[in-house]
Amino acid sequence: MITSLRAAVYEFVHDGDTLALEGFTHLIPHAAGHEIIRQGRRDLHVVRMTPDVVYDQLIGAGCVTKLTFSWGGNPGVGSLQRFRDAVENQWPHTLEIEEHSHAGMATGYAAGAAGLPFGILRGYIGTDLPKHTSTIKTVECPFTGEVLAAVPAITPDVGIIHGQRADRSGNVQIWGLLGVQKEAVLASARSIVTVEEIVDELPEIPGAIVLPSWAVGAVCHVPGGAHPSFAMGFSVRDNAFYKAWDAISKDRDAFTAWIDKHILGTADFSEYCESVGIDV
Amino acid sequence: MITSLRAAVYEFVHDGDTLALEGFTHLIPHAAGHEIIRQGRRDLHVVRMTPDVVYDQLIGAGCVTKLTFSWGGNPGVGSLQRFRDAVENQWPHTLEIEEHSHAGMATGYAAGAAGLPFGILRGYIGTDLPKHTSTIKTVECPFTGEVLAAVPAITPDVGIIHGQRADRSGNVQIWGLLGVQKEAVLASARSIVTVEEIVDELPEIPGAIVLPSWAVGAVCHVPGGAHPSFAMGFSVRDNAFYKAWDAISKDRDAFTAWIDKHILGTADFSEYCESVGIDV
Amino acid sequence: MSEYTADELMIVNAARQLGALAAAAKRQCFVGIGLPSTAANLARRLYPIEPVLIYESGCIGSKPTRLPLSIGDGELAETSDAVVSVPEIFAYWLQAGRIDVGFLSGAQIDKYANINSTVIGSYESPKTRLPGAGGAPEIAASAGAVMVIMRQSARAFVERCDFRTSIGFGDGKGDRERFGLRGGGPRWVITDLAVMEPDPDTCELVVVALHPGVNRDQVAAATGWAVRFVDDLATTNEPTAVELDTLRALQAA
Amino acid sequence: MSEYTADELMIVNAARQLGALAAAAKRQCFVGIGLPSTAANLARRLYPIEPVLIYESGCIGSKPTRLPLSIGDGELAETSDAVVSVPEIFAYWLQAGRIDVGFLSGAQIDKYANINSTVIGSYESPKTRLPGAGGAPEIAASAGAVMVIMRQSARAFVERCDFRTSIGFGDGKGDRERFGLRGGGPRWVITDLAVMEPDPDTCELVVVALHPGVNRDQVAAATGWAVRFVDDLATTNEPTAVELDTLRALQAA
Repeated sequence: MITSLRAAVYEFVHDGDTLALEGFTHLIPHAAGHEIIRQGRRDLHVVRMTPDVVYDQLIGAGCVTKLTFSWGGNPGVGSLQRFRDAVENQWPHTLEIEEHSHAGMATGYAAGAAGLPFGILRGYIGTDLPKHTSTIKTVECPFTGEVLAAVPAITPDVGIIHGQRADRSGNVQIWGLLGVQKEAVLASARSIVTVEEIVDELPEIPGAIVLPSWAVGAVCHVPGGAHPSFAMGFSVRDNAFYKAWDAISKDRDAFTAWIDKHILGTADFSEYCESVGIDV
Repeated sequence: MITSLRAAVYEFVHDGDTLALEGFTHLIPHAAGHEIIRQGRRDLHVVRMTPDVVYDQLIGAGCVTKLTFSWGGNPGVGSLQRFRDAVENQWPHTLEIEEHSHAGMATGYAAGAAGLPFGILRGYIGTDLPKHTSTIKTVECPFTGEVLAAVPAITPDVGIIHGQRADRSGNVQIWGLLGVQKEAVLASARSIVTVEEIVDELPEIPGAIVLPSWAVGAVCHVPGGAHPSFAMGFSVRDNAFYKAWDAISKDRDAFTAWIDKHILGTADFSEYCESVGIDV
Repeated sequence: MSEYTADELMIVNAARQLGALAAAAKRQCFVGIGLPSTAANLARRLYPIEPVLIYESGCIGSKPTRLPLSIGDGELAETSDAVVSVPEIFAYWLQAGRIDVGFLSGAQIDKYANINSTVIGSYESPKTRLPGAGGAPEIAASAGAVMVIMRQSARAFVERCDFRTSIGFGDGKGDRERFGLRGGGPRWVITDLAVMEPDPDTCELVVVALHPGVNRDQVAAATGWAVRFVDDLATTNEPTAVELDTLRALQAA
Repeated sequence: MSEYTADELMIVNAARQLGALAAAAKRQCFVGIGLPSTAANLARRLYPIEPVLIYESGCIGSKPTRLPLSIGDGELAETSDAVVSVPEIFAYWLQAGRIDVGFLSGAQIDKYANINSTVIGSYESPKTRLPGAGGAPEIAASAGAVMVIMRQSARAFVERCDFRTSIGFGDGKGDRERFGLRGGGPRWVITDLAVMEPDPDTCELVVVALHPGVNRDQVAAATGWAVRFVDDLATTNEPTAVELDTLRALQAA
């Protein structure tokens, strides 16, 4: 189903939902995150291996009550200030966290995509993570007796990703760093994919995968919708924006003013781009 | 390491080894199977989801004492006559079988490639397979209490596949139906890949995967080495050969004469091709 | 009316059911080579809302221009929306519940629609060794619904299978739930004589329709248990000229 | 000799070790962005047998022409032998034992080379909330060997980490075996002052080499436990002009 991002978020994302806005540096669905803030969703449980700027925005804007993650930083810059403020000072309110490793979350997504209740890995053992994360358990191999770590399947209500391309039937094509994009869509009950372009026919691209239309919920045409992340073949990562975010997000008032002006004060992603002065 | 198929089999395949010559209809390493017969390997445990003509040849030629499999037929034709004769009449000797489903074996290969001792699936439950296959057990989900099937990792001594192409460093490129080709190589302690061509540089091909040279054992240049199976982009399946195999293999003497003449009576795959009159 | 073979009869009836399912938004078919693949490709040509063909070789959304001769036919990969590995097709697509209808066949089916494709006789000393399970156990477990296509005879339609390769309804109603199976199990058994469906109360296969010109005695004689017939027993429509012409053109391509 | 920074010193020493490993057929490096990526790319340029760079974003055999700014830099994917999904890179490549050397860093390291990148203070009420585990726990568990690169200070090199994000040698020798870990654990800790290695008998980190111009007191003062020095304490070679020029050209590209 090809629709507007506004309509997709309105229909698919509800207060109290578990969401995964995924992207391993590449193809992060920033525009979709903004629209969730704009529509004032609350009490969200957000899941992501690498929560970065868009999760910092969702957390600071008060949309989030729980975060499941494995690495929460501003890559190449430092801390996620709004995430830290929420964990260290409960601002704007308490943030429950469920903390994993990358391998654990990747295993959980794969289990979710495969319809399994849990996944197994050689991981976590000897670390303090299982003491604090109740969703890390163990299973014994029924053949060798080895003890392995077990994590529950990640099964969000809504999986949201950015991708390069869709055709008019809604088949989605993604290439470059694939991250857990496929798993995030397949593990979720509903899904939203924003894309750079919608074409009559998907050309063959080396390294590309296709998610068939019937396995995807809404497809939304949002060129540049990953910014400041990128879409290989269409854009490059806006490293300056990531650096600038540190200053904006360090101060609560500056952050709130930024959200008010650029997200809440704009009607959609193209107005947002104009407002912040980026050309996508 | 780029070497001859004769040298690769000589070095990597030993009496008593567990082998996986994989190929899900596509890219089946027939030439490698012939070379194993030629070199007179014995007491092999052969593993494959879809044992077809090449496993029928190995079994009939007396190389095999155990077969692990999930579907043993001549696709589109009917029975594997040598396999049936071994199971039903112990000819040329007793054949131990370990029988799974496709999903179970795919799970076992994936576990093997991932360095896990076992894999889990929603499978086998309610069937008679677990009564006869001791490597089908169950595990309980530590989160939901659900009972799932568990299979041990498949970890052959040698994984053998055919592929389309390698570069001179031994990086292997495969496209089209991928089957469990990647998993068979990665799950195995050693591996042999026969390829259609060796090139200076691998061109980018939509849908292609690359196995890096350091994850592959021997790479052997054997054009047509999948025949009567095929290599997408190079050949088509020789359905007539599969049909003809039924008559050859139905009779023990006809089979033995065929093996004596075309496999044991030839020095290598190109002589074999000449002997059976195929043009690869 | 032109004449038609038993295979054509089964294929046309299976295609009709697939067309009805696709129209009800149950489009994703997990197809094997042979009659199921032919039926699914026929349905793609006959109905405005086409089934989506998914092959266990990893092809998703195949649109072959001619019938594939094997499940690994290059044509399947070349015309697919996506080609994935075999571990992925079973885990992310079948097991995850993304398949609306799967096809099964076998050497034996019993009255609770359990299927045997493993051995005739005992497992240890089989009278006939069959190819084995393939994808069947997990299709039976996880597909939204299962369609069985088999020629009917008292040797094949048995009180109890020699070996249970894939589960239908086990020993009767409630077994699927007890086993925690997520798929709906067999819904239609299409033979060269009749169409059977599980009785809603007992899950025993009962005859819901006879093919044109077939009578109850013929079906009873070709069934190894005391088969029942529903009260409102139907007769299937004769294959139409369009159905047969399309099927034959497909098979000739 | 030109002057050099502490980072340059650490990078050059790490690159030398990677060069030695590659020459010994231990070529596969699992690299993070920052110092490890710079060191690995430097080694690719300095030594005839190049390390194979594997990034957790799924890039295998990357040969970037310039230093990637993030682990998801397009350059990494475009110059790789293969790009795989994140579940695959962790399962089929790291967990399966295909990585010879992994890099770790963190806010704290303790005397058994356990590393903290999670919190300073208590987990429930952290003084400083750090980014967290990322790939570290499984790199620490499964890489053939681990190289740690960290600036040395008594605040960072502690008796016991506030939080154990990734395991070195746990509470001492034998813990890795008890936990069933397949990887070899930390082998080298390269700081801006010295190089440490685990004592073969106790697994406690001991100083095996000082950088040029650094003395024992400086290292002892920058270590939060009573650090020991090996008898045959070495001094690392000054970064050469070739090493520094190559590094700076790489960073300027």
